[in-house]
Amino acid sequence: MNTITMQATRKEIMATVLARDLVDGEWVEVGANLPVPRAGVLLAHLLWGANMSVMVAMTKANVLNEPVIEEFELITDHRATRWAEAYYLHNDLVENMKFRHRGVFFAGALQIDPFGNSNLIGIGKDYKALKFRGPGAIGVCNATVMNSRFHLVVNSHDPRIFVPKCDFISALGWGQGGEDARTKLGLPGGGPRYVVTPLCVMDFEPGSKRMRLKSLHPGVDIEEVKKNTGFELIIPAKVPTTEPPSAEELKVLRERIDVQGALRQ
Amino acid sequence: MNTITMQATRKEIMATVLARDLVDGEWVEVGANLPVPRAGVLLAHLLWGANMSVMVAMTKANVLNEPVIEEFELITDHRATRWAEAYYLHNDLVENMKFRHRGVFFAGALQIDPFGNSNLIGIGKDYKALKFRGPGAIGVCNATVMNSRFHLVVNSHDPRIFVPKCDFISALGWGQGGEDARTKLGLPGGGPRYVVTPLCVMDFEPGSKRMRLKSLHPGVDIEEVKKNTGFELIIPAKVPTTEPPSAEELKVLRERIDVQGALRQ
Amino acid sequence: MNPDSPNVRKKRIIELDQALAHVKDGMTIGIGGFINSSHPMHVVRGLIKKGFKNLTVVGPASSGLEIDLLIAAGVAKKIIAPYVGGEALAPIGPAFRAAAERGLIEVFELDEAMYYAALRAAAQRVPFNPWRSGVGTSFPEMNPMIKSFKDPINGETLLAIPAVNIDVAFLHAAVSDYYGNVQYIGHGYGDRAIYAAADKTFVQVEKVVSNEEIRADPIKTAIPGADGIIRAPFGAHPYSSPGHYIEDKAHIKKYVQAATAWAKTNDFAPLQAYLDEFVLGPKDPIEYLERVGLRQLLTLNEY
Amino acid sequence: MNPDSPNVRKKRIIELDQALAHVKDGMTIGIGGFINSSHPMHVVRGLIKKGFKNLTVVGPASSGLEIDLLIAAGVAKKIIAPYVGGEALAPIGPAFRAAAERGLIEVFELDEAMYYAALRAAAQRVPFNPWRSGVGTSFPEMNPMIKSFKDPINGETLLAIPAVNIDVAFLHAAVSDYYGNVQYIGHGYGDRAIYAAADKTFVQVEKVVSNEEIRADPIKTAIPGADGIIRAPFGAHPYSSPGHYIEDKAHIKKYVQAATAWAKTNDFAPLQAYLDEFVLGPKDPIEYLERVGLRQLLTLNEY
Repeated sequence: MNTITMQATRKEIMATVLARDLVDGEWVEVGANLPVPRAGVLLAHLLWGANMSVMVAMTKANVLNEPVIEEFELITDHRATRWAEAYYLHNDLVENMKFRHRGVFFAGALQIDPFGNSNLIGIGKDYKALKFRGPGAIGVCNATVMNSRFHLVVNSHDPRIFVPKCDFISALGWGQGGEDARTKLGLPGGGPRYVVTPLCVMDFEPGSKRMRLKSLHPGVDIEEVKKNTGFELIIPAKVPTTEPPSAEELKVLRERIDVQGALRQ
Repeated sequence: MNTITMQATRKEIMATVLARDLVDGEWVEVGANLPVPRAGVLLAHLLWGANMSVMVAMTKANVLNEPVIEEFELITDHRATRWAEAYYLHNDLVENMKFRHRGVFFAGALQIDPFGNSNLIGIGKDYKALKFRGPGAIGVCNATVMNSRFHLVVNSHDPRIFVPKCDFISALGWGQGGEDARTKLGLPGGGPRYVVTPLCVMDFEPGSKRMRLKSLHPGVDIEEVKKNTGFELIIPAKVPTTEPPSAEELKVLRERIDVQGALRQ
Repeated sequence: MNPDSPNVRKKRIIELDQALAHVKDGMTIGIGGFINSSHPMHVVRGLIKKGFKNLTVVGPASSGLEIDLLIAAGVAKKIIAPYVGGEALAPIGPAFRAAAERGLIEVFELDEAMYYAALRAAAQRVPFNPWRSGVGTSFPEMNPMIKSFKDPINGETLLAIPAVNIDVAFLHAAVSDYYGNVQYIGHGYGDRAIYAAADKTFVQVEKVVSNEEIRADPIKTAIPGADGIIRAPFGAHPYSSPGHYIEDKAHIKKYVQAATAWAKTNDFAPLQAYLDEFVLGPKDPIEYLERVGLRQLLTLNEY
Repeated sequence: MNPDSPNVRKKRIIELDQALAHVKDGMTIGIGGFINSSHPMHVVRGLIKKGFKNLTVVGPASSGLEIDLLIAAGVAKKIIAPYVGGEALAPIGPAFRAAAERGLIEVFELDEAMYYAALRAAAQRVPFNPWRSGVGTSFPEMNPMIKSFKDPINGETLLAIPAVNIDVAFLHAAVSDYYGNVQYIGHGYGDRAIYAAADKTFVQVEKVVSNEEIRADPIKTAIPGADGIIRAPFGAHPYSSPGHYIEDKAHIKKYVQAATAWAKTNDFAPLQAYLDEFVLGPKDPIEYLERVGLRQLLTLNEY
């Protein structure tokens, strides 16, 4: 079957959701080991975001006219630096925050609560005796504050991830809720906007800032989402289907961005 | 007259005093518009300090085997960067302080008090209505704290410079006196060691840390120093003559370091 | 994709006036370079010609006479710089000295380390950074914005240096591509720190080069995307531009002489004559260079 | 000048053992690189072989499995790093996970920005640096060394990140001259920040080049005078060395498999076998490379 006529996969749909949130001129980083956000960023860049600054392997990459943007499994793969216009020293990247006001970030998590607070540290009530030790917060605590907004992206929709309360909060979402949850702490940045999973897209209800179902991916019903979410989601009266990629988007995804098919596995 | 058989000038003597305090392996900067410290640093480097790090024009310069080390009037003269092994970004130079523990600094001043406190800001009792506005502290406040020690070097020995009390202190010496004047404020670095003028060398009496005459340059008598110092100096019973440069030192000064004769004017 | 707006990358090359349009009276601007080098003089002269007023000017950590000129021309109300002078050419900026003594400008007194701490705080979006050197000196007394405090970890006495945020920064560099990827010859002094503290940055460059040339050595890109690039051959004159031309000492001395007359005898006529001839008179930056003279400019080539 | 000690510049090329002699049990060491690249693996294996104990290890801001290996071998007592893992090869460092869960190591919990704030404080000789991100999170609770405080300028709530001082740092880079002028291919990740926070820094390099080669492009010198340089061709293996070789994924997976067995089933035998074969067994770093095999090493050449 021609790859273009094949129906979009869940991961391709997730990437497209992320892409459509991006606006030309924004600053985005293609992190390590995150094929879905990578594809979303590149999709927006190639189709309507020519003036986005796209960071690949800690370089500002010029890939706009690349017929195929080769995928590297590791962020440290030096071969990806062949597109570089500039390098970001890692300390500068983390300490110079001005450019982040145009930045959009993508974060994973071990746990996410109803207000979009999230945890990369570990599972367990006692920090000194964790049942499961996570990888650490990496740059997520800071990037989720300093960028204009962020999206939580997870590879499975699971009640162990979507919990009533995180054991630890390594990246603040909407705290205990409310529009001012972040501003009252003096934090810049717009906070979490979407939570994107293989089942659905969620956002946060204005006012309460509790997580709310926004759209269901094709073929997913509300019960499946409810069953796999460990807290009560706000469910609007009408929940649309997530708009799948257009033929053009799918073509660019498959022929230029994800030739190796990481999103089609 | 052959330049080498000519008697050392006052400035050559001053440079030699500074040179002799320097130890191989130390980090020194050749600042802007300071021909005497420049010559002192280079003299030590060429004769016994091959492993000193010598900063010229904000680069780590390799001049050890240069037959003649060309003098540039301005610190920004890019031609001086031809000796560079490394550049110091100005912000790194001022923010990364670890290497300074082997650093030695040379400071000028508008006013110096009996404890080696000094002023580059201006003259006048009221900061808002200065009678004479100075150039500003540049990096002197920080460099006199972070380096292992510093020397005050002035081009004239004058009661307007050597005052009982500075109108403003932009670089701390020994505060109100005493061995602990700096440590009690939490400041690292050994503070001011010598004050070198066209008439003499002064240091600070252990204990009180008041300024003390250390040696008189050839041809200078104690009265001349007293008359030109605006406060009472500690004068030991025996004041030696400053040891002038040896024939070898003078040869290196004149034939490799100061060919243009800035120290002989 | 909207066919009416094809997805192409926009060029960031702009005219001087477009860059100056981002400045408003009362703003805080930043000027790059170091003493006698790398100041964005096309911009500095443009700011004066436009008649801006009441600017807070963040000079380079070691400011040269470009800041003095802004003071002489009445553009700068407040100066944030640890030093204003021209080394042997002018140990103290004459207009800086005169204006400070006469109360015409306010000086935000600080030393180089405090200066970078202040810029870094702005870049980091924190209200201050701590610094140790300066404890025991007159800085907190001269500059009440600098506060002595006890650190929350060990209880040591430190100085809190407030953030200095820059609305618009102007820099001079060797080259850029169409897209604002700026590279220096040499290290660019403290320009990166000014860029990091600024909301917007415009860079004048000796020449515009291809994106391919930038990509041939991307590690040299110091500013990955300035907001606008101004073509400015000889644009740092009379100051040096590393790798392009050295300082025009004769011209600098001409300025120093004029400014010194104002400082010493309060006679503004020589400064006015300098401003008329070299700043207000020329219709554009190239006419300034014509008045300096090609013959003079070409004596400044480096070896 | 003493004729017995001619004034010549000393070479800073040293043997691995000379560098390791600067380490004592209980010290704080720093390790450079980034996830799967540029770790000083000759040194890491050397530290294990020497049997150091109770080291506090400041990993790279994104630590890879080199830190995991130090944990597995019982060298590290306390880990200061915002992440320990190997990306897709090991989303969480297996030994890091196991040792943390079993209480064998202490973790100094912080994120990347706090990490650099902590290193910078050491470099600046201040007891802390302030940071904003992290307010409202669990960091001050997980790491009591991080304190919430009111800033002395505006009274805003910030976190005080304590200085993390490094006794001895070990880095891997592309080249150095005899005198410790170190240059990278690429940007060297966060190595400069580790260097700036360290009292001493030893750098292992792919090769030693002439001083003239360094001086041909001095702007690339990232470390202007390391305390010692260790010759280490293929010295980052199995991690990549930019411009020299890419990651040896097969070898990394071999380690991950062994460490995962320990994490999942508490069976140390596979890890012991790995350590015996690749760390404790080889008499020197070159024998390690021989055991990996020249044929394998040469498959890692870059395009």
